[in-house]
Amino acid sequence: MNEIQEEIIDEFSLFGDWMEKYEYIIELGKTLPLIDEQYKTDDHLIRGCQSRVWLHAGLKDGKVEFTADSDAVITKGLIALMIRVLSGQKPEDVAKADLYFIDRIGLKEHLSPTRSNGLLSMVKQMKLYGVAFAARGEDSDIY
Amino acid sequence: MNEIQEEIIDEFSLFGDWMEKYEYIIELGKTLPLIDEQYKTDDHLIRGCQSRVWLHAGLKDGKVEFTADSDAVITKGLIALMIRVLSGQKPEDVAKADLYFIDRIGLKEHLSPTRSNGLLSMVKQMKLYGVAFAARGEDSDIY
Amino acid sequence: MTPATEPVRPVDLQAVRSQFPILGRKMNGQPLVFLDSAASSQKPVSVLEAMDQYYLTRHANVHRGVYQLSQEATEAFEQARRAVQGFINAASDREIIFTRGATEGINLVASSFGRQFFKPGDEIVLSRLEHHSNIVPWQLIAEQTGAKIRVAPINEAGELLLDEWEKLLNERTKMVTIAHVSNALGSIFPVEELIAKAHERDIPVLLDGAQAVPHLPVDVQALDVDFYVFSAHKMYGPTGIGALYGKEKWLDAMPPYHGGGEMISNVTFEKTTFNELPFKFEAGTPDMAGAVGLEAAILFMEGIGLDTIRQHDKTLLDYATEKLLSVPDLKIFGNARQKTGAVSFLMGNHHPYDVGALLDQQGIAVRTGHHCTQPLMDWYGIPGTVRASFGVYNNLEDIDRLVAGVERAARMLG
Amino acid sequence: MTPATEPVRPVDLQAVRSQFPILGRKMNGQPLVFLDSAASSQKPVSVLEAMDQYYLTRHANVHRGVYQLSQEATEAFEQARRAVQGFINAASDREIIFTRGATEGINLVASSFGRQFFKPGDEIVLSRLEHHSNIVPWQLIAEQTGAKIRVAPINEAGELLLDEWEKLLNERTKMVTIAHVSNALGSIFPVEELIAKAHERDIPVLLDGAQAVPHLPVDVQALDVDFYVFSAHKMYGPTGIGALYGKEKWLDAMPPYHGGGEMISNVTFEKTTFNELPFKFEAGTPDMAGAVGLEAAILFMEGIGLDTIRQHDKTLLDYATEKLLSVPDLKIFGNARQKTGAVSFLMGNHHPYDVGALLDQQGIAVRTGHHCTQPLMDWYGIPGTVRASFGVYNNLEDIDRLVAGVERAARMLG
Ligand SMILES: Cc1ncc(COP(=O)(O)O)c(C=O)c1O
Ligand SMILES: Cc1ncc(COP(=O)(O)O)c(C=O)c1O
Repeated sequence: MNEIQEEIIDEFSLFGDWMEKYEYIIELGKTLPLIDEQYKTDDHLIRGCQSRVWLHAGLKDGKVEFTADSDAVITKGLIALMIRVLSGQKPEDVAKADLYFIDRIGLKEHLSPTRSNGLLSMVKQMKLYGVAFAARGEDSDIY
Repeated sequence: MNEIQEEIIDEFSLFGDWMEKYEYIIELGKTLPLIDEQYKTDDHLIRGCQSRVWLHAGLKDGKVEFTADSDAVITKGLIALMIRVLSGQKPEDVAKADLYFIDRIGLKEHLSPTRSNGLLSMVKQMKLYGVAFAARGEDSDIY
Repeated sequence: MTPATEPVRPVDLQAVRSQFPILGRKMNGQPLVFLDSAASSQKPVSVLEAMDQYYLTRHANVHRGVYQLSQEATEAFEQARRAVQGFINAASDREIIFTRGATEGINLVASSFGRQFFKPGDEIVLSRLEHHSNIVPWQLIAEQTGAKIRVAPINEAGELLLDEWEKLLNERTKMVTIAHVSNALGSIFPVEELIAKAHERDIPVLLDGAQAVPHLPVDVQALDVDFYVFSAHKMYGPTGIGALYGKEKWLDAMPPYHGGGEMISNVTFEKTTFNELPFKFEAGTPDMAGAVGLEAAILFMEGIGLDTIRQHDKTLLDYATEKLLSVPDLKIFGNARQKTGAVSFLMGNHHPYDVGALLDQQGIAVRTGHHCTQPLMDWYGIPGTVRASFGVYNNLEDIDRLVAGVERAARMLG
Repeated sequence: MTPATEPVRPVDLQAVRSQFPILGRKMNGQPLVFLDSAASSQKPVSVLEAMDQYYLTRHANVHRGVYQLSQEATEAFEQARRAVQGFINAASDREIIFTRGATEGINLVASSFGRQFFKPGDEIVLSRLEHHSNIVPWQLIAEQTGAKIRVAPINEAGELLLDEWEKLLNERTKMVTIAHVSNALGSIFPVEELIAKAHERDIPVLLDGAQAVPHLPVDVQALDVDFYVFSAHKMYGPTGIGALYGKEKWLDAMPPYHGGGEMISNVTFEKTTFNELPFKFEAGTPDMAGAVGLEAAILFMEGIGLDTIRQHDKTLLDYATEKLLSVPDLKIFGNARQKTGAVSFLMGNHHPYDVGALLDQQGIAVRTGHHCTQPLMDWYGIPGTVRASFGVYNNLEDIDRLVAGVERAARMLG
């Protein structure tokens, strides 16, 4: 998982200014593995004050798979980054993941509890899924 | 009435420091024309936060006469001064009295609305009696 | 609000801005453009100095001290009350209650007036564009008393539909509670007319003046309004303080709100009697320094001149409206004929959060989201807007930066 | 409160006093002796600087801004909350609600807890020496819910009669609400024991810590107390702010108090849902600067050391007690074995107002009157007392001046 984080950090180190960085994030938003429409319900909603985020998790071949969506593009891009790091990992690894890349690519502020974009709650939720799958230990959907 | 005020101002001008002034006020407290015990009821009570003041007014030969009491000695002294100025005056004069002597003898702070000793309310009450007697125009007790 | 007969003196922007050192900050490498004064304004140095001065020379607990310092503190506090009285032209300082802000003022009236006067089936009339602070307190008391909330509709422009509104008034209406100025759209409501119509039916009116006092001269006696609330922090004053104006006859008839020190006359376990106005509604040690800061804010505004402030706001608003409308695909929400203080918009189909985040990267501080007016946003069918709002320290360059920033954001979002 | 094992560092009085320029004032021609900190303490310069610094560099409205400045303000505000959490060792910052002060904290609990849990015939147990702020809010909610107030007796020394108190507890008791430290007498109540006894019967306990936090280290988890309230302005912090601690399980179970911005999750006219803790109880724009000031006050106290503060207070109290008792005809009210912060007395038969006024002439600021504890004064059969109370800036000379002043007043009053 840390390889992926290093990869992302490398990618972002190429950007000269904030504009390029955000243009990339906006692009990434378009690559987000979208949540199946049937799951886009209040049950899957992580309510932030500003932008809404839907998240779904499943376990396949012992690896966690996330899909998601948001009504804000920048949020989508950030989720895409998070999913790139956490999807396809073992539940235990998701549960105890240290997402240091966020800080290193200069986007820490988006994960601050004072930013009400729902991202922090989403990371928490992703880790909770990791914990839950680790406890169950068989392929399944949660929620 | 202003003659009495000037008299008091003269008296107070003799004092060298606050101590002599307050000693005199405390002495004056003992000369206060005391309210008749029967009037020392809640009806005659002017409630200040700190010391209680009872006040009674009557009209005799066209002049207002005040009697009063308080549980604090300094308050009593100050009332004695007020009564010395206002008792024996015509109702109209009481009603529109300008008690400038208080300021001149350096006791203005005791009449401030921020001093909750009930003195300011008492002065208001005395003037109200003046107004009431002036309206009625015959000898009587009010309250 | 009467048009000035002689030309209004313009703001000396350099002098004013020098009172706000925070405006010199850089944000994300760019000079800060602060366009969120409707949420909370910045504070001039004079306000901070007044509070420091109070603490450094005159602080003690108020109202019951026999000693000099306590008397000076009380005098400072009561002088601040008289300053508020003068600012909104109340008849008496007994009608000025210090609160934490507009929200607490509305809660106080809703709870105290409501518990006294609302019966099951009674109605409270408000409008669709109220701030949550002027909705939720009434929902809470309605639930407790069985009263009901009736919502007056607005038109697309953000104006109250006067005829529809009037139809809501009837013998069950016990309170009309309405924004003087909308925080989300900037609309100024025709409050003189609303109050007159409500009074024809003996219905009291509360005006939520949170967004009005920073921009408009307010005269509660001329308005004949029953209750008026506002917050200091939106009018260059400190956080944590505001005022409630109430007509003496109402305040006298209302039961106390909080219990505690200051608000009592006599306490026994059998029976407690309450102090007179305004103290009856000010339980506990008040925020003396905050009151002094509010007074300083009033002096700051009066020093510039309320007409000048009004005129400057109009200049900014007109300029911003014109410039923003020239941006393709930009839609302004709220086109009332009478507006002040703020302009709300959406850029194409982009989420306001995206636009706000990209403006932030350019050093431009705007508010995005529902602005605590969810029912209004639901009605427009949008998640929220981007809102730029103005203080007396903003200049035309700030607007230019905003417009350029929005255009850039739009290009990036594609 | 555990006896220090190693010697406690004494206060560096010169350094401390230099933080309080107001102590250099003259009153009625005499250098000020300030002995009314229990009513409201003076503020160190560091507290004022922290607030100014907040306004000059970090102010914006909190919690909902996407932009940098709003985030910094939110961080400042939430950091202050964590400072309060640390100060009283709460388990979580979700359990810290900012209020205007102790009075508002008690009103919040009385109203919100009471409306949820009190039924006719239920009982609230408090003591005879409570401050009005811990009596009247309960009277108001008792009237609304049909609950009853039971008053625990004290002895002449100002100590709670534990056996009598315990007899008041029964299955109808829904709340024990009691001072941690008495403001009128200085008694420290045996709160560990009280809480343990109440919890044996599953009764929650609120402690009014207004007079405790300036003097004693408080650990809400060690106490296992259910609610704890205090005011910043009595512990070297600004006016207008304080905190309520509540166990999460209670705060979760209680309905919201005020309605407005910040405290909601979703608003429609049909149904409003509320935000999570602590925001559920913080309607409207909070007093960010006040919170920052409270944090600075905590840092000020911790900088000196809570043990040092406690020790210094003990020195002052012991010295004052000894000296005052040497004055003929002087009677001290409140001789509890455990005391802190204040000494209350009467000089012969003289009215406290007379003594206070003559002390004021000598530059000595003390409080006179009922100290918002009328039921206690009624029980003693006195109109009030003269109370000298201490801050960390007081020195033994202040006490000497007090005693000399009282003697002089006594001579004058004859
Ligand atoms: C024991 C006690 N409780 C409550 C209060 C009320 O505090 P405040 O007025 O700051 O709300 C005080 C202060 O006067 C007090 O001494
Ligand atoms: C129209 C309106 N009413 C009420 C409020 C609430 O003000 P405060 O949060 O200062 O109590 C606001 C501010 O957000 C507002 O804009």
